[in-house]
Parts: sequence; structure tokens; C-alpha cells
Amino acid sequence: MTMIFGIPLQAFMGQLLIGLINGSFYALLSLGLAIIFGLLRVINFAHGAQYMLGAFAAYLLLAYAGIGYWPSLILAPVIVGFAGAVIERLFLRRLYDLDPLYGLLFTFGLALTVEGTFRYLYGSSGQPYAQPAALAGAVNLGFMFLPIYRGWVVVVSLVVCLGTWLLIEKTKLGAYLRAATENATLVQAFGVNVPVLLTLTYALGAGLAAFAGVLAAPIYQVSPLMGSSMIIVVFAVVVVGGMGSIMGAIITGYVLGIAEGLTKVFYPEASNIVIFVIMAIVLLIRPAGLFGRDA
Amino acid sequence: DGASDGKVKIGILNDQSGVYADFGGKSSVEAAKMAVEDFGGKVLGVPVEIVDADHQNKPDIASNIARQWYDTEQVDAIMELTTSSVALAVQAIAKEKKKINIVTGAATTDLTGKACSPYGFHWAYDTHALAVGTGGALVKQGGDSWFFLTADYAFGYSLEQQTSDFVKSAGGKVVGSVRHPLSNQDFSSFLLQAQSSGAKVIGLANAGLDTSNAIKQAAEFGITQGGQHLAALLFTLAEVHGLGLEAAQGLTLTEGYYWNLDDKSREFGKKFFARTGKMPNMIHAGTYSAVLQYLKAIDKAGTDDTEAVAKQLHELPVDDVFARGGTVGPNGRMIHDMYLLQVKKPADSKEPWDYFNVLATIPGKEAYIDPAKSGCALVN
Amino acid sequence: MATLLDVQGLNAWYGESHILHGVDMRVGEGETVTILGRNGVGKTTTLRTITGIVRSRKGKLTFAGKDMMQVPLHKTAHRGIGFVPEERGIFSTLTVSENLMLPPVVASGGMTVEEIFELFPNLYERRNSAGTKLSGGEQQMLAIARILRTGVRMLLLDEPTEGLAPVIVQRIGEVLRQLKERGMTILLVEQNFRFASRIADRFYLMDHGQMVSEFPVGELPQRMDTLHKVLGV
Amino acid sequence: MAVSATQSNAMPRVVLSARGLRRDFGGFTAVKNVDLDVHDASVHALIGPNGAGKTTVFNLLTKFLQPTSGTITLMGTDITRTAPDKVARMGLVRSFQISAVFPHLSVLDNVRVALQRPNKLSKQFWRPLSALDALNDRAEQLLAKVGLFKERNAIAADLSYGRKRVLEIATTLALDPRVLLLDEPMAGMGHEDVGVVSALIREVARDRAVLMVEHNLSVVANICQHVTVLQRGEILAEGDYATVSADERVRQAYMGSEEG
Amino acid sequence: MTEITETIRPEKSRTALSVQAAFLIIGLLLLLLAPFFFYPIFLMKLLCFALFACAFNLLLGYTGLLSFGHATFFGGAAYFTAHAVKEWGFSPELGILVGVAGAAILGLVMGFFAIRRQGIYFAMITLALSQMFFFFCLQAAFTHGEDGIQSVPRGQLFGVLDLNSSTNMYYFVLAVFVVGVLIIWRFINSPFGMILKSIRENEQRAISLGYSVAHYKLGAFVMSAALAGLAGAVKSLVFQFATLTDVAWQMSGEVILMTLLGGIGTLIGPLFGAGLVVTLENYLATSEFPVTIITGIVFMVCVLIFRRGIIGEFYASRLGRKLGFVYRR
Ligand SMILES: Nc1ncnc2c1ncn2[C@@H]1O[C@H](COP(=O)(O)OP(=O)(O)OP(=O)(O)O)[C@@H](O)[C@H]1O
Ligand SMILES: Nc1ncnc2c1ncn2[C@@H]1O[C@H](COP(=O)(O)OP(=O)(O)OP(=O)(O)O)[C@@H](O)[C@H]1O
Ligand SMILES: [Mg+2]
Ligand SMILES: [Mg+2]
Repeated sequence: MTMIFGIPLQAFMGQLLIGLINGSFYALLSLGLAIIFGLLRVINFAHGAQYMLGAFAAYLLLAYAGIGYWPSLILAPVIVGFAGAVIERLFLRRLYDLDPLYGLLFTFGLALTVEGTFRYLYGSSGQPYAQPAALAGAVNLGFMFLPIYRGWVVVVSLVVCLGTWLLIEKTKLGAYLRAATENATLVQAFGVNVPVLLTLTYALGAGLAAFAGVLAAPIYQVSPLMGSSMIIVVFAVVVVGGMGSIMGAIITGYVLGIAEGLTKVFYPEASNIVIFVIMAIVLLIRPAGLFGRDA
Repeated sequence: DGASDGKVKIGILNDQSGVYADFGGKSSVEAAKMAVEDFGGKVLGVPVEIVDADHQNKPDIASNIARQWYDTEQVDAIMELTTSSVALAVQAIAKEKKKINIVTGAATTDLTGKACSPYGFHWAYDTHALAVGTGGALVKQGGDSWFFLTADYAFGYSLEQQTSDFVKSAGGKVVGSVRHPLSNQDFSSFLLQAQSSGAKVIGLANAGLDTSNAIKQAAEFGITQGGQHLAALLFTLAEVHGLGLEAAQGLTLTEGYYWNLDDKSREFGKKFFARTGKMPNMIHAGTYSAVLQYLKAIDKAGTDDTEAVAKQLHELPVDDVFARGGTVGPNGRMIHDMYLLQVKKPADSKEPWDYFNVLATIPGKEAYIDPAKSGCALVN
Repeated sequence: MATLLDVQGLNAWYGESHILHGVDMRVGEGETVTILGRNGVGKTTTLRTITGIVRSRKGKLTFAGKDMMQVPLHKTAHRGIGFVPEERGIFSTLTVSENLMLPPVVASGGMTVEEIFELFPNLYERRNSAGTKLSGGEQQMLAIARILRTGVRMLLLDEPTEGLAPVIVQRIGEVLRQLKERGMTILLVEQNFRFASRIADRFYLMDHGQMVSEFPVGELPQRMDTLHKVLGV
Repeated sequence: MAVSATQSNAMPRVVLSARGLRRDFGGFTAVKNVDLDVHDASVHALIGPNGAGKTTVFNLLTKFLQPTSGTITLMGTDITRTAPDKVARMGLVRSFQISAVFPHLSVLDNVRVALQRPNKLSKQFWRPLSALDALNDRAEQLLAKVGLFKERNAIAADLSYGRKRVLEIATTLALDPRVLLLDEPMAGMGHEDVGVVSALIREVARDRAVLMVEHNLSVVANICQHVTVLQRGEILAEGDYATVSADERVRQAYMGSEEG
Repeated sequence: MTEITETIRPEKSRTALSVQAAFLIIGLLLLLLAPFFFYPIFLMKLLCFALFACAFNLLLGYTGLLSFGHATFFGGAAYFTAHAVKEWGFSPELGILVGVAGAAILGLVMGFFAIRRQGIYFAMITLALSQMFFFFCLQAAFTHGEDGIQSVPRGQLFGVLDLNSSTNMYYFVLAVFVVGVLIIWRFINSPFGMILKSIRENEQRAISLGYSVAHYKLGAFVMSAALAGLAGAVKSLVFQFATLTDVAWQMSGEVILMTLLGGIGTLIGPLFGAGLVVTLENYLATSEFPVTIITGIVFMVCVLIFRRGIIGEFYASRLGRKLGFVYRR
């Protein structure tokens, strides 16, 4: 049998694939985070909470309205995105003129409140959510037994990431947004309704997080804590990718997912800090992150 | 000479809003209140009062509250004490202040070992009992080769260590193990390693959401269908409920209590359910038992003086819905039977919360460390 | 000449500091008017208040006969006012072409991109580099060029020649004259007196947040003494 | 306009020099083959069309940018690889094209921050702030010189743009640098300040070297003994103002039809 | 960011100064008498957190660097001191020294990586590095994982003062707190502090004036880390244990809340912020309200409408200004 670094090639391929699947979640989450940061200069600490809300929305839609996975995939992000829009309109908007750390602190408080509320209502041990019947089962790839649902996650997240990137980087909308980041007043003086754009942006970011949440619901426990355990890692991904760089966030998400997956095989004890170690190294060599523009 | 201040006050100190809130939480407070009511609401002619606090998993808050309770609020005993750092800190304070504490929520055997106290008791379970139950008893059922998925911190190590000792002494073997980070979301990497190890049993030496996620993903990767067995080393009814039978079926675990064991326990379970909306796990029932026993001890001693009550607690047999024929060792360990349980298939579950088949009963003497060997300085 | 911009008793504040104390001025359709004044008298503030960027303001402000006081900032451009700020406001995350294409076209009659590049060949050369990687002067050109595309009726220019090489200043002067011929209305704030005197029809002299005098270009020679005193020209 | 050269010695010594300076940004070369000698006790102007590379040369000389190739020597020491703060401590201090003050400090404190540096005071975290009062006289003197004395207790952010530039020059002078690099010091200044600052520059240049970028040609003509014209990153012409302004290429690339 | 300067200026009136002196004396008196009215452990905890918040504020309020990893120094020092005292039998003062030195070294390492970036980048880097330290503490043997280092002896201070008496312990903690605040006060109102301020205002300009910005920032970072460590070290003696909660990132969040509540950039604001948070936590522990929800709401309200914090709002109020306090944006 062919061996790679002392493990069979087949197992290696399996682990690579699994890393890619996790990377899909990192990519989706860090994409949303990068959009919100890049365009609103807000470090969205509530991103984990919004991810969790997406999963919970799916669960609640099923439990109370009998709405299944497929409609939820659209509905939950819309609901969470709408909630995000409301938050932006009512609160975040007042913080744009201030030092960005106030945005960070506000969303931190928001995350505490939302997670606290769900913990209070639904306990901490989580809720069950089954896989959609159409994606149940698994295929034998020869080197591993791949649950079909996981394959779906990889495909759909790639599509969504690329679509979002195109939307932001390749359209006029993207130019407005990036310009508004730097000098919103001026862009407004040019005749662009910046406040509405910013609201939509935050809603988009929150919606992406919720989308990742719905994707995660059949894999992970739908628990109030699912976001907070993820958020810090995702922050690190965004820092490595270069804050505000959207493509950077996507690519880094996948790459670090794989890096983490491989660490789980070769040196599992380090798998929770490997991303931070990579971050430290990257920052030493390229302070702006892999894809970041110089500050 | 009766109760010193015209009142007997019991404090339930635990996590009510954090990760362990389902484990004990507010429901433990309810269990304590049920015990007081079942005892008649009074002891030695004075009323019994339950107070409670949420320590938020922070030992300094717990320590602050414990001191304040003992010093200024005439609390006579503090119970539950989820999380080992909290339990150890409060037990140290109780020892210094010569007050009673009874731990039902924490797992560490240190409470009745190195850190034991003449006034401290450990009631519902500990890591040793879990290891004996799941590790030892399961081998006898044929699960003789093991692979561990271990949370990478002291609690995980000690569960793995103790369990593999029992696996080996029961004639089984450990074919491997992998350490995963705490609060890990994705277990597929580790599960693949476990899968390819070919072990008959995959032991989950972790807790809470980590265990839930591992079980859920094991189902996804077809691990149980492939003939391997999952054994959770610290898992209770509350978490099985959160996971659902679909994902949890076939899982084995050890608890000191199951509501659907017999009529007596069913009756308690239903009463508890009526008040909390869920069936009790071993922490809830254990807290009920601890409060009840504490009141019995005061009654027997005729006083709420710490020394006298502690003496009674050590001597009185424990016989209630939680423990049948339990005894308390000189190190404060309450020794009672444990049950090896297996989660039913969805089709076999006859009613809500009907989750377990009892695979075996582990006698208390086997389940718990012999006080003489516990390392507690009070035992000689 | 029909009045395009009419300002009466305009007051403005930054936080608690009162900067404009009742500015009165009007600009006719197709006219080029220059505001002169020492540093810090409120020239920039006047432009920012007219645009609506400074929102704590009082007074009367009409453009093309319509009240502008209640118009939200993002609608001013659509009414036909284009603003070139003193600090230029080039976006670093956008390329030169993206910067150029950024402001939405609000009316027909603006210059085409080809015309603009012809006017400013430097920009054409650097069209794909990041906006703020341009030199100071190139940024100034870009800032003016950007507005010319949108088809606004009136340009507010804040010190457009600051930091520019004399050739460029001349070129900008020519451009402004060309625009004027096309009927563009221009309100200019300028320290470069020589430059201003070549293109303006009329002057306002500003001091302490008010217009202290007003005169047409023809009166310039007899005013030189006063200007000398006030501006040190 | 005549150049009022006040050279006492025939040949003042070179304090700052660059040889073969080059800087690429990606594929674009902003500066190439620049040889530059800045002499003591003189004002040297660097002029050229926008985008010619003047600010880039400043950034290279002060080490805010690393040259792609070439060497820089400051008073006999090679500083091609030295950190910018070190270069400043060696006596080469610059101002910025976009005004750079400490906005929330008072005008006086802005100057004191600079005065504090050569005094070793800046590292002393155990001394009270009043230790800095010793610097007040000097600071006020400097402010008086640039005409900012009245505003000494104002917060820098509240100054108008032009006054900020004046403050920046005062702060730069406070370091008593050997070589002073001024990037468009007069840009955005009112006419009254232009006069004051020109006089000031002329005065400080009596015993130090000044290199300045300036588009105001009358200023260049008045106070600069030496002029270097850059175009597209390369030196187009050199000499005194009369020579340079007579050069047809310079007129075409930079000055246009009019003069001064 | 809002900044409040407390520099005493010569033009400040005599009366203003004496009012402030009076405030100071009354405050000190209250602290001296407090143990007769409040539960001493509670007060000690409050003072430890207050010092922690003051140390944190040294960095945020005066250099504009928001660290999201200060738990590392607080909790790290707690572990070091607890270990030195319990396992090596060190005296309390030596134990504290070990803790402070350890925190300073951690500060040096974390600072080395973090000060290269500013603003939110800085915050994220400190957060990530402190997560690494958290995982280290979780796995390292000497911390005893989730059990923590328990039953740490308080011992005899300088061999004479028995710290097991809670009165003695309280006055010791109070002394440490006062000394700590004095150090911070001196530090920010020093020539060095002036440079820190100017770096925050305009880093490029500070470099061009010849300041090696990295050294100054690192200096402030290490100072802040060491003082946070001092707070953590003393706390481990007060409670006689050191546990994981003190190095978890939630602790870093909590200290931010305290500072924000009290007033960023005010010298004594964090004392009030800490007081409020600690009281709130204790109160909520026995109330029906879920703690995290309330904490979260407090955070949001604070950021939205109470940005200057208790002391900042007071300074900026009419009364505060009349009394001669300066609040500046
Ligand atoms: N954002 C602001 N906040 C507070 N005061 C300001 C602000 N901007 C400008 N000022 C003050 O308002 C006054 C007018 O400023 P303005 O910028 O309008 O002057 P100006 O005439 O354009 O001067 P300059 O020729 O220097 O550009 C000045 O005293 C200035 O200090
Ligand atoms: N960081 C950079 N990256 C890429 N190109 C740059 C960078 N900095 C400057 N340039 C380019 O180098 C050229 C020279 O710029 P520089 O700022 O030195 O011009 P300048 O002579 O100072 O002009 P001005 O008089 O307008 O200030 C310009 O074309 C500019 O676009
Ligand atoms: Mg202006
Ligand atoms: Mg320049």
C-alpha cells in the first residue's frame, strides 16, 4: 500500500477530504465576517451567534411549523438577515463614526445576549436535527466512506462563496461598498444611498452566517454554544487571510480547514492551536495577512 | 438542642446558565425542594429552606457565595456543586469553616481522595464509577477491544486512564486512542481513525457537547452500522434527550440512576417531570437523595451542629429512590450501585423519555474506590 | 442671468462651534464665482454646508428654485450639485478607473471617459493602479475628472490647484474655462489668487464666517488694496 | 527673479547624498537613477510635475520606503539600511505632504513632544509631566517664531489646515535637525503665512541643509540656491533657479507658459 | 475614540485641585473603612479586578490599543503565583513577584507579535494568542486542568503579617491596589506617557520625529501586562486557588466591560466599573435573571448611550466640569 508520511494513502485522502469539508464552514463564516469587516469596519463578534441562529431557525421551523430542510436553507438566512438589518438600522449605524472597537464591543454584547437567551430557552445540550432524506446515506469513494450530505456541503459552499465574491468584487455595487468603507459621506455626496447599502451588507453577512448554520444543523448538535466555539477560530482565519480581503477569507478558510484536518491525523493534540500558530507565523512574515492590502 | 438558628438552610450552588445547565441546573434546585417537601418541610420542628445560586462556572463567584452563605446567611450545607474546580474550592472552604457540603454534580475522585474533608461528601457518581461501569462491564458483554476518543485535558485523561485499566483487567485490550481538543466541533477525522482501528468499542472520554457531536457524526459515518459500539463515559439522560434516539441508539453509558427502573423510580420520575418538564438524571436524583439524607441525619442527631450531623451522615445507611442500600465511607464517598445502560432503538421506545435498556448493575463495592485506598488522609 | 444657487443667512456648526454666521450669496446659471478668504474663515465649511455634508445648519438654501435644506445628502448630487473636496477623497481600495466610474451619472451631458482621459493623460497611464498610489497632483486631477462624468449642473471645487505643478494648474484652468463655455456653473474656493482671477466672473470675500464683500472681476484692480490687506496677496 | 545666494564659503559640504536611487512599485518605476547632493547651509528645491516621484524620493531618503537599489549617505554614514526612526535621530527630519500633527494634543505639547526626544526625557516613565516644563521656553520661542504663540494652548485639531502646516514646521524645527526635508510646506497656506514661513526657512538654512518640494515657484525663486527638476522619476535638470527655469524642457514639462 | 485627559494643567484653578484632593481623600477613607461594612472577600475581589481593569485601561485608554487577551496575564500570573507558593513553598511576596515577572514575560512575547498591528488587528491577534495560552493551561500538568490549583496557602507576608486573617489580607490587597494605581498614574503622566499619547495620535509623525514606536508600545504593553499580573497574583492568594476561568477569553471580555463601564481613559473609572460588574455578577448569581443575557445587555447599552462610562460621564457633566475635571474628546 502506498504510504504518505507514515499513513496509508487512502486514509490520507480521506482526511484531506474531511479537512475540505470543515474548510467549507470556515470559508462561509469567514467570508461573511470579511464582508462585514471589509465594508462596515465592524468586527462582527455576533457572527457566531448568527451562525447559531441559522441552525436554530432551521430547527424551530421544523419543530413548530413543519418546514423542512430545503425551504429552511433559504428561509433561515432571510430571517436572520432581516434580524441583522434591524440591528444595523437601530444600533450599529450609530457606531460607524466611532473607533471600530465600539462596534466590536457592541456585537460582543449582542452575542452574549443572543446566546444567553437561547441557552435560557433551550438549554445547553442541544437539539436534534436530521439530515434531509434526499441527502441521506453515503457513497464509497474507495478510499473512504463519504456521507452524501458532506459532499453537498462542499459543493454548495463553493458555489455560494464564489457567487458572493463575484457580487462584491465584480459589480458596481462592490465599488460603492468599498468606497463607502473609506469615506461614506463623500460617496453619499456623489448620490449613492449609503445607509441602505450598509444595512443590506450587514444583512448579507448575517445571512451567510445563518446559511452556514443551516448547513451545519444536520452535522453538529443544534446548540446555543455552537457559535462561540467556532467564532474565535474563524477570526483567526480572517486575520490570516488578511482582514477585509474577501477572496483571502475564502481561500484561507479552505486551506486552514485542510491544515487543521491534517493536524488531527499527525498531531491531534495541536489541532486546536494549529490555526493560531499559522496565524502567528503569517503575521511575522506578512503583517497584513496573506491576501491583505498594506494598512 | 435543636437547630441553632431556628431554621435549616440548604444552598444549591451550581451552573444554571452555562454549559452544565442541563446536567443539573435549575432542575437540581427543584429536586432539592422535592426532598424537603417529601421530608415534611420541617426538621426538628424548624422550617427547612432551600436557597440557590448560579456560579456561572467561575470558582471565584462560587467561593464568594459559599463564604457569604456560611458566614452571614446561616446556610448549613451547600450541595450540588457542578464542575470540579468549584467543588474543590467550596469543599476547601467548608472544611475550613467546619460546614457540611455534599457534591452531586462534579466527577473528580479527588473530592474523597487528596482533598477529602470530614464534612464533605460525594454523592451521585465519580470518574471511577463511570470507568468501572462502562469499561469493566462492557467487556463482559463482549466489547473486548477499545479505541478511545479522549478530550485533551486532565478530565479526559483520567477517564481514559481509569477506563482502560478496567478494560484490561477485565481481559480486554486497548488498540489505540486519539486526543481531540476541548470544544471540538468536528469529529470526523477522529472517527475515521477510530473506524480504521477496527476496535469493537469506541470509548468517548469526553463530556457534554463534545460527546453529543461525536455520537451524531458517528451515525453519519455509519460507524455503528458497521458493527462498532459507542460507549460514552460521561453522559446522562438529559444529553441523550438532546441528541434524540435516532442518533444515539446503541450507545452505552453508565449512570447511577434511571427513572424507568422500577415503580419507585418511575413514581419519582413522574413527579419530577410534572415540575420541570423533564425526567431526572443521576444528578437530579442524587441531589434529591443528598438533601433527604441530610435532613434525616439532622433528625437523628437532634441538632444541626456540623460535627454531629457529619457523624450521622457517615453512619446512616442510604435508602431512597436514588440509592438502595447505600453506605457512606469514612472519606465521605457514598457507595451505591451503578447501572450500565444502553440507548434503545427508536422503535423500541414505548413512551417519551423511555430511552434505556439496563445491561448490567454494578455493585457499589465494585464501582467505587475502597475508602482505604482512596488516598484520603482521614482514613487510616 | 437666472439664479441657480441662492444662499441666505446660512449658519453652520461643527459640534458646538459656530462656524458660519449668516452667509449670503448667489450664483447665477453658467457663472463662475470664487470665494476668497484667509485660512480658517469658513470657505470649506460653506461648500460642505451647501452640499449637505455639514448637517447642523440653519438658513435658506435653494438650488434651481428648489429648497435644499431638507434634501438628504444622497439626493443632492441628483439635484445637480457636484462636490470636489479639499482633501480630494480618492478611494484607496478602488483603482483609478473604478474611482472615475464611481459617482453615478445623474444627468446626461457629462463628459465621456475618452474625453476625460484625453484631458488628463496621466490618469489614463495609471488607470489600473490603486487610487491613493497616485501622486498628490494626479489625485487632484482624478477628483475633478470624476465629477465631470456625472453631468451635474454645478461644480463646487475646494482649492483645486493646491499642490499642483504650474502646467497642471494651467491645464485645469483651461478645463474650467471649457466647462464654463459649455454652460457649467462653478463655485470655486481658492487661495491661488492669480489662478482664480483668470477664470472667475465674480468674487466673494469671506471673513469670520460671513461674506464681507462681493465684486465682479472688472473691479479687481481697484480692490487690490483691500485684498492685499485682508489676504496679504 | 534673482537668487539671493548667501553662501559664505565657496563650496559648502555635502551632508546628504544619494547615488543611483531607484524604486519600483510592482512593475512601475517611480524613481530611477537619481543622484542627489544636499549641501549644508543651503536650501535645495526638488520640483517637478505631479507624480514625478518627489514624495517618493523623500520617502526613500528618510527610509519610510526602502530603495530598490542605490545608496544613501547621511553625513558620511551609509543609511541605506537604517530604520526611519534611527535616521531621524541621526538628524534627518521630514515633514509630510498631507499635514501631520498630533491632533488631540495642544499646540504647545505638539512642539514639546519633539523637544523631548533629544533630551532622554522621553523614556522616563517615572518622572512627572512637569519635568517637561523645562522645555516650555524653547517651545514658546519656536511658536513665536512661526507666529503660533497666541494659539499655543489650542488643540491642534481645531487649527485650520494652513495653521496645521505651520505647526508641523515648528515641530520639525524643534528637533534642530541637521538636514530638513519639507514636502510642500506652503501648500494650503494663506499668503500671510507663506511669507513668514519662507523667511523662516531661509533663516534656519543658515546653519543646516534644507531640501524642499514646492510648487510655489516664487518661493523657489526666492529662497532656493539649488534646484533639481524631476520628471518621470528621473532628473531632468539641475542648477540654480535661473538656469533651470530657462531650460526649455523644464518649461514644457513643468512650468508651462507662465512664470512663477 | 473618546479620550479623557486628566493631566493637571497650570491654568487649572486652585479650588479645582483641592476639590479633587478632597475626593481622593474621601475615597481612600472609604476604602480603609469598607471592610467594616462589606464582606471582605468581596471587597478584595473587587480591588483585584479594579487593578486588573486599571492595568488594562493603561493600554486601551492611553495608547489606544484594545487587547482582547489580557486574561492571559491575569490568569497566567495567578497560576504562577499559586504554583510558586503551593509547590515551591515561596513566601507570598516572592510568589507575587514570580507571578508579576511571569506576566511581564508573557506580555513581552505577546506584545512582540501584537504591536506590529493596530486597532482591531491588534485585538484579534491578542485574542488568538491568549487562546493559545488558554489551551496551554488546559493541557499543562501544573495547572491541574479543570480542577485548578486549589488550597493555595496565603502564608506570612515578609514573614510577619499573617495573611490568613482576612483583615490583614484586605489591607494588603488595598495597599497593592493603591500602589498599582499610583504606578499607572505616574506612568501615564510622565514624559514617556506623553510619547505614548503622540504615537496614538499619529504614528507616522512620531517615527519621523525619531521615536522608535515599537519600543514605546512594547514598553506600555509589558507594563500593562505586569500590572494585570499583579492583580491576578494577588487574587490567587485571596481566593487561594487559580483556575481556568481566569485565563479564558471571557475574562478578557469582562475586563473590557469593567473599563468601558467605568470610563475608558480615566484613572479611577475602572474601580467603579469593576465594582459594578462584580456586584452584578454576585447579585445575578442568586437572582432569577440569566447572567449572560444581562451582561450582554449592559455591554450594548453602555456602547450605545453610555460610552464615556460612569466616571467619564461625571467628568463631562456640568457638575464634573465645575469641580475642575477635564473631559476631552
Ligand atoms: N471638523 C471640524 N470640527 C471643528 N471645527 C472645525 C472642523 N473643521 C473646521 N473647523 C474649524 O472651522 C473653521 C473654518 O474652517 P474651514 O475649513 O471652513 O476653513 P477654510 O476657510 O476652508 O480654511 P483653509 O483655507 O485653511 O482651508 C476653522 O476655524 C476650523 O478650525
Ligand atoms: N506605494 C506606491 N505604490 C505604487 N505606486 C506609487 C506608490 N507611491 C507612489 N506611487 C507612484 O509613484 C509616482 C510618484 O509619486 P510621488 O508621490 O512621489 O509624486 P510627487 O512627485 O510627490 O507628486 P506630487 O507633486 O503630485 O505630490 C506616482 O505616479 C505614484 O502614482
Ligand atoms: Mg478649506
Ligand atoms: Mg508629493
